[in-house]
Amino acid sequence: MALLETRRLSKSFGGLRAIHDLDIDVEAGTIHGLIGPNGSGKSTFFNLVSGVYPPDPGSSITFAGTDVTKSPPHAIAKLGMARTFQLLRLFSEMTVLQNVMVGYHTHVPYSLLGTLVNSPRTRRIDARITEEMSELLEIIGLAEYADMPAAELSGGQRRLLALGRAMATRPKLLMLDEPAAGLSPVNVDNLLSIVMALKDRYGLTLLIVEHILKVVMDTCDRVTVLDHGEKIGEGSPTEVKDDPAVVEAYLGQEMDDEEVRQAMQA
Amino acid sequence: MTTTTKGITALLAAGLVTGLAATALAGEIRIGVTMRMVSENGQKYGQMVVDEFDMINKAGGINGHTLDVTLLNDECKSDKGVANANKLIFQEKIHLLVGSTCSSVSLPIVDVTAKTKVPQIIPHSTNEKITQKGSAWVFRVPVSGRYYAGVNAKYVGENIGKKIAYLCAADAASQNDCEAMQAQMKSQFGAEAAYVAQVQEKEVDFRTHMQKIKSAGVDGIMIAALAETMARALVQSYEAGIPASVNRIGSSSASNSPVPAIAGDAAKGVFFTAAYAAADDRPIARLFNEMVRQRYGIHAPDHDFSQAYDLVRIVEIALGNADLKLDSANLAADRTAIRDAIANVKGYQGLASGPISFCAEATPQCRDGNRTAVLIAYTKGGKDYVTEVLARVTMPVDFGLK
Amino acid sequence: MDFDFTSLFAFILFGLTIGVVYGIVALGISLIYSGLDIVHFAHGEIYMFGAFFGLVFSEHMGVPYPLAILSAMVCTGLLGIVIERVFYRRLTRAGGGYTVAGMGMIICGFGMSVVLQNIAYLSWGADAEPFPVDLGEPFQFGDISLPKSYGLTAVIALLLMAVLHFFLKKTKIGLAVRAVAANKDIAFLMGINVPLMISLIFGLACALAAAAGVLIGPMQSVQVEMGYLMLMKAFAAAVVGGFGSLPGAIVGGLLVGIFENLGAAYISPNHKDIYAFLLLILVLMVRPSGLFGVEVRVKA
Amino acid sequence: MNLLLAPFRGLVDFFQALARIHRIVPWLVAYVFLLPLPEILSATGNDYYIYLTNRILIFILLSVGLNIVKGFCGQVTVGHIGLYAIGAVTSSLLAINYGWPFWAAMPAAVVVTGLAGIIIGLPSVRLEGAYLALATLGLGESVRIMIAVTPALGSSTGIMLIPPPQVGSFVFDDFQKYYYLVMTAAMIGIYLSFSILRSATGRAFMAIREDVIAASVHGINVPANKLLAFVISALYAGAAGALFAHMPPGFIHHNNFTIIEMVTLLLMVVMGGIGHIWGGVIGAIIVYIIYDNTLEFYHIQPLTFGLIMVLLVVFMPQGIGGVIDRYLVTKRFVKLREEKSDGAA
Repeated sequence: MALLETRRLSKSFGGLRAIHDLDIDVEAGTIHGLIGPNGSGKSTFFNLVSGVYPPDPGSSITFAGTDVTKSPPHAIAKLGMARTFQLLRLFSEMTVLQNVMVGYHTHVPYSLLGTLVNSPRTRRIDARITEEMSELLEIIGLAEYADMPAAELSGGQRRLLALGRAMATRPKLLMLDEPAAGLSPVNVDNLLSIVMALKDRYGLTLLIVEHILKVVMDTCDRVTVLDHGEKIGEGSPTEVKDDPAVVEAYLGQEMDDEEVRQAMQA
Repeated sequence: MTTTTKGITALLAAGLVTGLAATALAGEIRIGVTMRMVSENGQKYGQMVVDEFDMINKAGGINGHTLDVTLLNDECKSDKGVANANKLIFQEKIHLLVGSTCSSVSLPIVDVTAKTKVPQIIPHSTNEKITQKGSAWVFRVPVSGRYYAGVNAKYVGENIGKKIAYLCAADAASQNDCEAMQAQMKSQFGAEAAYVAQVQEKEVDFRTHMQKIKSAGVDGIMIAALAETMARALVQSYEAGIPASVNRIGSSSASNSPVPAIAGDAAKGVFFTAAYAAADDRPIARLFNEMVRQRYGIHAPDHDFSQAYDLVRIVEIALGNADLKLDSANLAADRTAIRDAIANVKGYQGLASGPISFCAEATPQCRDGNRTAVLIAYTKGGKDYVTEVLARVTMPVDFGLK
Repeated sequence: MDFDFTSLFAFILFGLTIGVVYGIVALGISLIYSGLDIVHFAHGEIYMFGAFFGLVFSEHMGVPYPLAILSAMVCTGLLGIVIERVFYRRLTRAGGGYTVAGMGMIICGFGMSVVLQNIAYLSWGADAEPFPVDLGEPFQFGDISLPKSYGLTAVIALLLMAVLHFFLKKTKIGLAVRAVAANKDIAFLMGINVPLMISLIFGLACALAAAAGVLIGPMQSVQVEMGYLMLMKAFAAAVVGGFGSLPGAIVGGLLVGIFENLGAAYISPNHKDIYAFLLLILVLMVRPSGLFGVEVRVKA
Repeated sequence: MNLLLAPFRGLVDFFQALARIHRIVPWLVAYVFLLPLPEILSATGNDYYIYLTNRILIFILLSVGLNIVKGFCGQVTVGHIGLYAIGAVTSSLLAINYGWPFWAAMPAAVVVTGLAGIIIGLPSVRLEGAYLALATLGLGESVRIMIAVTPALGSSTGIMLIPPPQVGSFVFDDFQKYYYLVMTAAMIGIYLSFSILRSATGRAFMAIREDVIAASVHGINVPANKLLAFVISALYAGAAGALFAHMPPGFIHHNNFTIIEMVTLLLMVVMGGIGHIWGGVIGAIIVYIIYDNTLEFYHIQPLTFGLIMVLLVVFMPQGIGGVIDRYLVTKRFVKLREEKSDGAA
């Protein structure tokens, strides 16, 4: 059974169908890509799966063997799903360390009362968490900025922090929403290598939405193509790249084959 | 911590400066006033207290001592009133406290003055409980609510009828007036209220009640509320079509000038009990009316003004009789002397409806100085209103006490 | 005893006549909300200023009553524009609604209401001022009598609504206003002078409040503290009708008026103001978008 | 500015050094420092300042509590003063009608207020921003009106003769004695507020303030934490209310809990700096000192306060606490940079 399964997943806003009858399986241990033109429903898919939007009746989402169709986001996160946002949504007034510690929230075993009286147990746990989080910051290369407000980081560092914050929830499935958007090629490579390192170290499953197709083509094991909220193709990157239906939907009919190829490789 | 310490240091510094300034002058009789300086009327008679004390100073003071008056605004809020009283007592080191004008503010201040042993004289709070607390330090110039109710009920029962509807606003004075009136109607005539509605302190829309009262067919409507609320209710009672033959009865705040000014023609025929009538034809009253008109632009002073004036006169008499040292070592002794001097004021008859007499015991009988209520009716509303005196009734000392 | 239908009718009628006034103020609040994304907590004081302007024109300067309404609307509208330009603009530029600046806007509104109230107190004193307008004998419906001023209020309220509707739907400026309310960025790209339109929206809303103030003057007299309660009722009305919905505001106003009058008549009169709050909270909890409002989509 | 804030540095350094021994040490030291304050104030010959300090401490408790829900958690509540009222009324009724001693009545009042906090907080589950402000305003005012019209709750005359707290024969019946009580309460309040801010719960609150959706997908139960913030701040309000009610002369009245008090409280929090723990403390002290020194200018007092509020929000939204924080943070970074460059050289 796949780690994440959606069946007949649908969502409409008013009269607008954003997602329609979508069946997607994300197998454990793989890197799964999700592509499609603007407005094809990729972000909506993320929001549905992570519980931000409630799906329409009749839909079903199963994650790690649990039905999460109606679960609130925090419950889904607890089961081991993490995601990033296109617009990052960092806690910008909080420090870098605090940002990742929020991610760790679900795993904090101490009680509010313990904190208030500052019990030895609480202090032990605090020390352990701080250590673990510092280690994580080390991996994503932000250790020396730990006490800086997130707002003061550079663009690339913010993307890394968003990644680190998601990782701090110790997910089984990490969903990245356009992780490379706005990064320079050097930074894209840096980011990808960090993602790969994390995947290997923690045995992650990845679901990536990306506009920079090179990222998808280079890294993904399997790719799903969306258009107008419906699945129009699925398979390995090579299969998808040669699927005429995909090419047509993705880039319109006016372009000739050569142009399409160039566009997809850019 | 750091900031607390810092802030408190600042506080301390401020305290030193003002503290020193306040205690610099000996030989002054320090009087603190806390009043509801919110309404126009309130501000004017608050100012009147200060002005009258100033005039005593201009005329040479009392026994050679000058009066130092500090006036603070309590906005008719009990916490601010208590804070003011504490500030006046501990910071200004006053010898005498004047205030407050709201029952709900005077009530807690009575406890403050009783504890700190500072004489307190009240210009205008009618709530019965103020003098029933048993404080030896409090004196009341106005007529207690218990006397008003007795007079009002007697007149109503004998001249108007026993089927009375009550509209009672939720402020302390009006509640007190309303409840006392119902109790008196019951005990004097065995009359139950025909209709009772509690409304909010600043209610603006009474049409629902007026409609109900109209269909209840009553002899009279008692509207117990602060001036502006009462005025609105009066206007709306006519708008609802309740005929003028149904008498409108006001609570003691009906004497305040906003009532006829706002209610206009609807004020005509309203009668109420108060401690002073501008229609009083004694020469002293004529002179007083003229003085208030010139100084404060008030068409005709209500009993708030007369009480403020009487209060100053009573204080003047008492201070004149008290043997005061007026140095910091004798503060407590001076306060006691002033209290005893006020308690010795007997049969004062200034503007007040009846003679004002105090005595030494800490009982309502001794401390509710004025027992005479005047029954007054408006014969003309509007800004140039006219009143007439219907009767003047003095109640027995124990009246209304359990 | 038989149920007294005459009284019931009377109570509903009273509710309707006062509800219309709530509705006009709510209309302004709704307009501001859709145009600026803020809830204006000083609107009660704007209404109070309007009432005083009307009083000054009508009583002190002898301007005829209908003209006094118009003049008060213009003055208050200008006052509103000045306040918005000088103080609120900085905050609304930083974003209204749910942002931290939105919280600042709420606090700023409270501060402004205190300031305006104090200024009014310094200019006109604390006492209530009578605002007599002689319109002749009241209407009689059987046993119920209704002063003409209430009828006039209803007529003017409807007139104002019609004019506003015409302005928004049929005129070019109205179209621009609606575009700004719908989406400022797109409106800007369409070449609309967005800051000017925002000022216009604010001014209009304040003018409406002023109209309500002048209309209520003859019924309840004019006083410095009159704004706060009206604000509460108008908020309740705007929420019940659905924030941002103009017909909703009027319907909400009528509902609040009827609800509180029936509550005062049949349940307990001294809890009257609580009924409006109760309705406000109830509607917010059950259907935050109100009767006519559109569900707001969370942007993720 | 630097010159003005420089004295802080020494104090901050001193207390940070103490904190290294144990987290609670600086608090104990500060507590000991603050104990003799009434004697010092009394030496100026003006006991009124002790009374004022007590009032300030009660408002510190209130604004620190408000800061938790408003500053940390970002929930716009305007109903806090209603909770304060509930605390005050509950405690006084228990003491008067059932003869409960203060030490039982106050905790009971705090618990009751905490429960009321759930009710005031419930709208926050569904509502945000201005809507939430409206709902809480409605609830807070409803509390006041209920008190104003219900005779059992004091109605128009208020509740009087609320007994002062007592331990054996020691009665906290004057300012000086009461000071120890409110000072201790305020210190505990501030300390707990720090503990909460540093805990996972505090981080959850801040995350909700910064971004609700991001917080929820990172495993934070948003509705539960919002409610928790409301409840915690209600506990503060309940304690403050009970302390206010039992403070001699032991009198409460519904007009102690109006929208004006709420605006004053807002002003304190805004002036001190929303989201800065010291903000509420600084704000309460400054506002009270200004208020007390302008008592005789009551004609323009609201104007002054309102204008300060508007201008603060517009020009200094982070408040005084924000300015100080900024200063300290900048200092730290400058120091860090210097150390780094020293190391490199």
